[in-house]
Amino acid sequence: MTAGDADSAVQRHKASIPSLKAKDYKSDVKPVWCPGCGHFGVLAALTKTLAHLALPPERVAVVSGIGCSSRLPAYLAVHGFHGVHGRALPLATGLKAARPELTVIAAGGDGDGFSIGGNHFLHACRRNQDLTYIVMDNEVYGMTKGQASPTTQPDWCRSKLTPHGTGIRRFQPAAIALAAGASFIARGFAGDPNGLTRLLAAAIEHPGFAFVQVLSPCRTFRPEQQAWKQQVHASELGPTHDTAQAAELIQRDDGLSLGLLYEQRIPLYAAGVAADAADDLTAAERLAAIEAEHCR
Amino acid sequence: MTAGDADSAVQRHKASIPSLKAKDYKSDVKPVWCPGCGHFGVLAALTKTLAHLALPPERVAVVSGIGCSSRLPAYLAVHGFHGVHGRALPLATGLKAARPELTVIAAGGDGDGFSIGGNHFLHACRRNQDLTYIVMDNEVYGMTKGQASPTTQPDWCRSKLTPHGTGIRRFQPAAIALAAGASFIARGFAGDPNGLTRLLAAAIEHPGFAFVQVLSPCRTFRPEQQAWKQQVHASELGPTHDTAQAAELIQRDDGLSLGLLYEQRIPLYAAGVAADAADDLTAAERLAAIEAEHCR
Amino acid sequence: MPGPRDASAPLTVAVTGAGGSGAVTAGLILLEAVAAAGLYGLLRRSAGPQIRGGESAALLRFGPEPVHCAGDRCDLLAALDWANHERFADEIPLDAGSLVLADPATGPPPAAVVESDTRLREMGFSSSAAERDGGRANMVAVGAAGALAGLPLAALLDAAGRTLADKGQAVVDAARACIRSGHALAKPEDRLREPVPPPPAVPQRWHINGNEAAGLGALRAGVRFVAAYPITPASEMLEWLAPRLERLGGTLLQAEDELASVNMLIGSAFGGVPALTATSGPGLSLMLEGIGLAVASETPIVVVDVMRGGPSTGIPTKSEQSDLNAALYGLHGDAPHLVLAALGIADCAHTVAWAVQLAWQLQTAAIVLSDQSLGQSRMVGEPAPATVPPVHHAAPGDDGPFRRYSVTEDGVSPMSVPGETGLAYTADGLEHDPAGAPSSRAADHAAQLDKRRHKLLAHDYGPDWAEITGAADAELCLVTVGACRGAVVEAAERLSEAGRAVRTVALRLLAPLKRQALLDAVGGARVLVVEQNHGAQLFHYLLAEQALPEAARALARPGPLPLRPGEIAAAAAALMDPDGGSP
Amino acid sequence: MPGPRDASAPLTVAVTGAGGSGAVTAGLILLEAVAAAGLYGLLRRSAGPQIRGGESAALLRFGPEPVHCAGDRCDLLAALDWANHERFADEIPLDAGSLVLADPATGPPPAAVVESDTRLREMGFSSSAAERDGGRANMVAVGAAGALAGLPLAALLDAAGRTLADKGQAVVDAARACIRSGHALAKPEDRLREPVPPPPAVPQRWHINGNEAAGLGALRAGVRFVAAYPITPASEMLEWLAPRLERLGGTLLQAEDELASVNMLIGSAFGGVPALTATSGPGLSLMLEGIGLAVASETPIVVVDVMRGGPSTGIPTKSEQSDLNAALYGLHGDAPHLVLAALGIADCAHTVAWAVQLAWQLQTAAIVLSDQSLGQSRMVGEPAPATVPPVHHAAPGDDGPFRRYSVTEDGVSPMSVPGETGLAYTADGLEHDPAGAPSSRAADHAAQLDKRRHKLLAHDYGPDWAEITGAADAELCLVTVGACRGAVVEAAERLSEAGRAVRTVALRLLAPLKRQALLDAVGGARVLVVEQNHGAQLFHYLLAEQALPEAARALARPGPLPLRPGEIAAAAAALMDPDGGSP
Ligand SMILES: Cc1ncc(C[n+]2csc(CCOP(=O)(O)OP(=O)(O)O)c2C)c(N)n1
Ligand SMILES: Cc1ncc(C[n+]2csc(CCOP(=O)(O)OP(=O)(O)O)c2C)c(N)n1
Ligand code: SF4
Ligand code: SF4
Ligand SMILES: [Mg+2]
Ligand SMILES: [Mg+2]
Repeated sequence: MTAGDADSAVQRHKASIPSLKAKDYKSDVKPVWCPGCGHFGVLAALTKTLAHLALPPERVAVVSGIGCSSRLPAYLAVHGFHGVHGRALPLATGLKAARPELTVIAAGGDGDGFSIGGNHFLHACRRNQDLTYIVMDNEVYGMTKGQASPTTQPDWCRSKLTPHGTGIRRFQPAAIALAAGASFIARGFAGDPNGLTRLLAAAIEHPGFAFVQVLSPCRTFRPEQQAWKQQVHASELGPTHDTAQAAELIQRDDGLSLGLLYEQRIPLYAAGVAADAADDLTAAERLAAIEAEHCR
Repeated sequence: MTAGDADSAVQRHKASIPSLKAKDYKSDVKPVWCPGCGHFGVLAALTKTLAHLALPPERVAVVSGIGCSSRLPAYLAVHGFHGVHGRALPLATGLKAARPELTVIAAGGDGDGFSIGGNHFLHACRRNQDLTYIVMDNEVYGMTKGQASPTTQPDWCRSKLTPHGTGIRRFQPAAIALAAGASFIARGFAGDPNGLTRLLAAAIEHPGFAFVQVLSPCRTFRPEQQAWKQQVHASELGPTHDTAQAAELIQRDDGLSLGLLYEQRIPLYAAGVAADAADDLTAAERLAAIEAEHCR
Repeated sequence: MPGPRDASAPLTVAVTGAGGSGAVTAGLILLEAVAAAGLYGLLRRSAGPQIRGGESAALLRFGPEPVHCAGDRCDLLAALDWANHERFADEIPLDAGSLVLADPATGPPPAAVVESDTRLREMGFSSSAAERDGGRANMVAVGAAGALAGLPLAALLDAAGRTLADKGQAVVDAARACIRSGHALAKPEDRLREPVPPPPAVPQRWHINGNEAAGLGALRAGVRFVAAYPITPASEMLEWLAPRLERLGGTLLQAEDELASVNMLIGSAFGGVPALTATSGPGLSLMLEGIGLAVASETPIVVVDVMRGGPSTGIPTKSEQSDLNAALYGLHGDAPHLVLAALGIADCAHTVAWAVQLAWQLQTAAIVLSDQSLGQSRMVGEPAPATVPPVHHAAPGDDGPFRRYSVTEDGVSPMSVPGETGLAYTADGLEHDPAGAPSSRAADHAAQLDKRRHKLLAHDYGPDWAEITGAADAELCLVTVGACRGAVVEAAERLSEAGRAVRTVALRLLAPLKRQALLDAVGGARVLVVEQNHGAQLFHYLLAEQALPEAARALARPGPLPLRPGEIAAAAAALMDPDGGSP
Repeated sequence: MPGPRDASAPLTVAVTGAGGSGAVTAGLILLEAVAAAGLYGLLRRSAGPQIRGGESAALLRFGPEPVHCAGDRCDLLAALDWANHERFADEIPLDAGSLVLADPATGPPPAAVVESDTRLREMGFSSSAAERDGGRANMVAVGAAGALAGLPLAALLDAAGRTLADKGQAVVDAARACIRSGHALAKPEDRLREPVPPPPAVPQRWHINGNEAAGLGALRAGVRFVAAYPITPASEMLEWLAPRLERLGGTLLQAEDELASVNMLIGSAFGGVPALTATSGPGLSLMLEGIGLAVASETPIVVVDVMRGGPSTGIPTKSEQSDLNAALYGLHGDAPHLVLAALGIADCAHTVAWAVQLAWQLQTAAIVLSDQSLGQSRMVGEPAPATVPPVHHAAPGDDGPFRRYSVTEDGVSPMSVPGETGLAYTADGLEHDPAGAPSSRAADHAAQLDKRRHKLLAHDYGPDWAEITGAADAELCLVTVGACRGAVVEAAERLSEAGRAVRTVALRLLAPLKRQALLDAVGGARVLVVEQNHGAQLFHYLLAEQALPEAARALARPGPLPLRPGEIAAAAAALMDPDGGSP
């Protein structure tokens, strides 16, 4: 188990496998999603991405929380974990720490990631493991039938829970990710499969914590999001490497611009991971030495 | 129960009480803190502030989590709640929502507020209730005997839990607070009682969520923080109202600059709070009307 | 084992269909018609896994007496189509006595239906609807099923008007036309009931589900702050409360997670404003630390757990009573608290209100157990009596310095709220001395532990700790909790009709357990503990509390299917008479 | 009731002093000396509320036989000063048989000490230390107390060298000089023991505390990933593990909170790397949802709960066994899992290793209960046998498509890990079918619930489920769990010496409970259940499981004071012989 090198795990897998198609990454479980749900687009883009990167399915794990979006793993033919609400990132973190050679992708919704999971989002950004985190942002809790999420407009009044709107400033995923220290920040759109595939590929290849916010319309509870198709536009920021500058630009951003917003190469998380030991003892000898510390 | 007006609750209390001294806000419980702990300075500044603002003790509540810093409420003669680790802000939020006329202050440490409590920090910043949140930041878990906190330098190796340092980017409280939407962001120093008193007074008077990061040295586990006395300096930012500009400046900040970093007047959180009802029914009549909805 | 078929026995009518077919709307209209006809009814719903637009079923049971549970079988099924019908096969038990109305336009019935030997009637719901402007097949089904089930046409038409009012008059008119058509399509010889005569005056009844009733109970008892994090099947309680709290000057706050919401309750209650939240298993797990803080700091809060299938995320849309353990024992440390269970839909109002009152009288946390089958089923029935006065916190005595945690005779310490001059204290989850200062002294710890236990045990809970039916000298006593009460009482009635003396005790107050009262209620009878979970959690709890006589047995079966009166009666009969024979 | 005073009986020596006085260092050196002298010892610590620099006490009990618990009283107290001594009065029981060494420079002894009628000797610790360059009073006390307690001077000097090695030679030299002075100050007529002869060869013993032992057990069993969030009194286990995991190629990750850490374990275990964390009550509460996910998804994880006083934040630095309920019952839904309890300091290694092994064999979550008195007390004693082989996950069968959750005879399904071609599946906390696809079907739910229960019940746990002492036909059986074992066994020995046949059963495996084995072990004896909490949690659990004979009784007393053999013996005697008389 080693990590800490700036090469993404991806690089090591790509080469020598028979070429797989996007559909080979799909399982035969039928999605529970509503017809027209944006999450279908994310599923399609992700399978395309995995095929494009030629990642062997057994070397990929997709981990999620709870929500419509978090159903994703079951629809993939890679290793999957459908965990509990809000904890996709810690689960992915543990998996990656234990098995650094795997390509580990965490995925979920805006409720899962920014409301109940907000703390893990902050700390995963800081930690900069070589993980990809895809948030399918539909600005609503789809699964529980349409409550406001952190990214919902403050004056959205269609949830009975907040009949006058939340009255709360929207959560700005990119701004938070940047302030927390994420090294790759991008925004995609579920209705733009090619663009999204490119972003996901770049995210997976990025050596470090890559956050991709995907605007993924909820047809059922946010039908007005069908207008996103017309509203999204390429980011004018272009990828920037200067954090302070990015902080300013992202604050001025309209939230509908697509593309890679920020990228930086910084050392991967490696604390607690063994540097190759200076001695050449066997594992059993090392354990015996530890036991001996307590013998008198 | 009403809120939503931009006037701070403070304004309504100040006037007509016999003048109290700082010591009148102190309880007779003896602090458990180590001699020389920065938290003594915060306690002193807070009691001075309350006296200065002439807040009647029965109208003030101080709520905390768990940590050395979180012991604060017991040492005050106002209403207090020493809750569980990381949950000071939700407790304060509930209290303020229920009793908007009170001056509610949440307080705690960097571990309590930024590690286990990080999610509540994000969402309290967004919510903009009229609360004050004081984080006594000593870049360490004092209470549990010296582990790294989110604000600890990545290469600080003195905790046995992270013998090579955490290797993780530091949590930047001001940058996160700004990205999350806090309307008042300041940094004080426990060793500068007068400056801190001024900041705390401004924070309490600020109508909205006021976050004050207080550099509060841990004498026992971070003795090198005694040098802060020499290192802190007035912020060059000066208070700014432009969020994007503040985002850039705060990113360039060295973390040791003191003062009000950012302030904005925005509407207070008022969702779910009754606008004065349009009818003039009694409470019993209103309840009866609700009951009648379910009668056939 | 079909139930009695006399005219006073309840009838079960199911409507099923694909997403968008309007099966649930049909069920809601039928329930309204039941109300308009002066009858009692219970409407359960079931849906497939799709978030929206999947197939769904509405299951209505109704009759001239209050209906408290699902029946053993289905009398009448109106299948708007056969989309994924096999998903409902377990929930809609058909037999030779059942009648199935099927639209030939949707193809032949699935094998399971054919094999059930049921009577099949083809009925052109869709073709008939197509004849009307804006006509819909589900409304034709309402007319036909209503007619066969003996609901008066006037009640059906009235019900459509009420249910569809906010869709506009055109929709109502089209629906009514379809209902008339359906009514005409039903053949008199297929009738399961003769039309009930319209009641002289429709009696005042509740038309409510358990989530709404729980919310109403909270408002009655003075709850004015709710912190909410959505979760199935509790969300509707929160959604019902939001606008109504506001009308009463209260606040509902959508929190970032359950860790926040439970601590927000504590803040509100510390401020003197009664506070409540609703959640389900996963949320309850996350709240346990906060509930423990409420216990230790003696701050009254109420958490309603609308239980669903477990463990973990489990089966979020289906009912189960498997959170008893977590509610009773889930807090770390010695943390005695209140656990109550609602015994029916209307009883959600009473039990929640009582829980709020108790939490404030005893300054502790109360967990109220409801479940999906109560929360999301809608009844027409008797309202819960509005008996609960508003809550007050104990006024502090005024001799000597204020000692928030002083040891008193009844174990309840004086409590103040911010704003009261001279009564400031620091509430604490650390062990403390009587004044509230942190203490690790053995004597303080023992005194506070004793006090927190004593106050719960010393309180006089009155007769509400359980609902009891049947004779004191019964041969068998069915002990149960929560939503199972309806089926247990119906099973006991059937057994009594069959000449077996059976008593039922349905516990509303689980903790502290009224052990002696329970033993007295059971008397010399054999005991069968009935509950809807896998681990026989109630049974083991009663054993732990030494509250069961020798040789008590458990009938514990997990969800998602409801416990039915027939299976309870069969188990009870088998216990009384091991050599066979069913009542 | 002073214990027997013969030379082989263990002796209790306490050193107390203000912050910075070095009482704890003195205790550590005395314990090292005990080891060097070939004796057994147990060192407990107690401190005031100050974070650092407050008064503290070191309590050493030692003798020629293994020492497993605190004694009833203190034989020798060396008070470096009287700072807040009343805080320790309960923990250091003095009586007429005790000897107290006090430095006259620190003023007169407090009233409680004087009133205890103890023998007082003035001894100038500080003045004697002042005569040495760099001399310290605590080292003089070590010399004096060591001499009076019969520890050889050579052992004391050797111990000072080991303990102070990393402070440099000058410190060691000064300490040794002071120890010699103290040794000389002690009057032979005050000796409590004659000096033990130096052992021919010092036997190989463990010098370890329970937190370290637990960490060692984890490493032995193959744990290579630990996620950590600090909490008293578990942090030292995590701190001990961090550098050692690294040496073995493993990883320790400091998480942002316990919600994260438990889910990190699940991720690691899903990846095939055995994972563990340590926490205490509040952290356990926060982990319950994650533990439930491990149960439902059948992912092996191990959570060590080092218990402290509860409820809520409670008494973080003191011991109590009050998390049994939360560990056994805290998960929502029907979520059977493993609960084990370490029976002693060295046994922390064995129990944790066994838990890791069982979790992997049975694909579930294991909670291991330790407590502050085990975790933070240091022993010199017998090592735990290194019997546990490394863990393996079950290899998937290779006939037909891979069905991760298929129902097998022993209830253990085939498991794969990422990297294994063709064996991908999605682990899920939603109920699922055998292939892992989400399902809300009654049959799938029942099958998976049955399977998850069956695999635990069907497993052969061998003899390790409990430690049993005493004759099978005993008149009384003391049943206990965890850290109470030491005091219970000592109480039983005393009773046996007094002619009463007493058996002890200390449960290491709490869940699933080996009910029949326990009933067999108890035989016809009366039962007294001994535990350190307020609610008699173990007693009620055993009742719930119908694992106690009629008329069993509980001796349940909360922390912070340790349960002492004398009080257990007295309670046992009172039960056997209600008319009085103590053994
Ligand atoms: C602890 C817990 N709390 C609440 C829930 C209920 N819940 C399930 S999904 C969800 C929100 C999902 O929203 P999002 O993550 O945005 O996903 P979407 O359905 O919109 O794709 C909630 C609140 C839960 N399962 N667990
Ligand atoms: C749920 C939970 N986890 C862990 C702890 C242990 N704990 C107590 S205080 C603390 C950290 C305190 O650090 P900080 O907030 O920075 O305060 P300081 O002591 O440095 O002032 C921790 C981890 C706890 N009490 N509860
Ligand atoms: S509810 Fe919304 S997010 Fe969920 S599946 Fe339907 S369209 Fe998608
Ligand atoms: S440990 Fe540090 S933070 Fe805690 S009281 Fe001591 S100096 Fe202050
Ligand atoms: Mg969403
Ligand atoms: Mg700190």
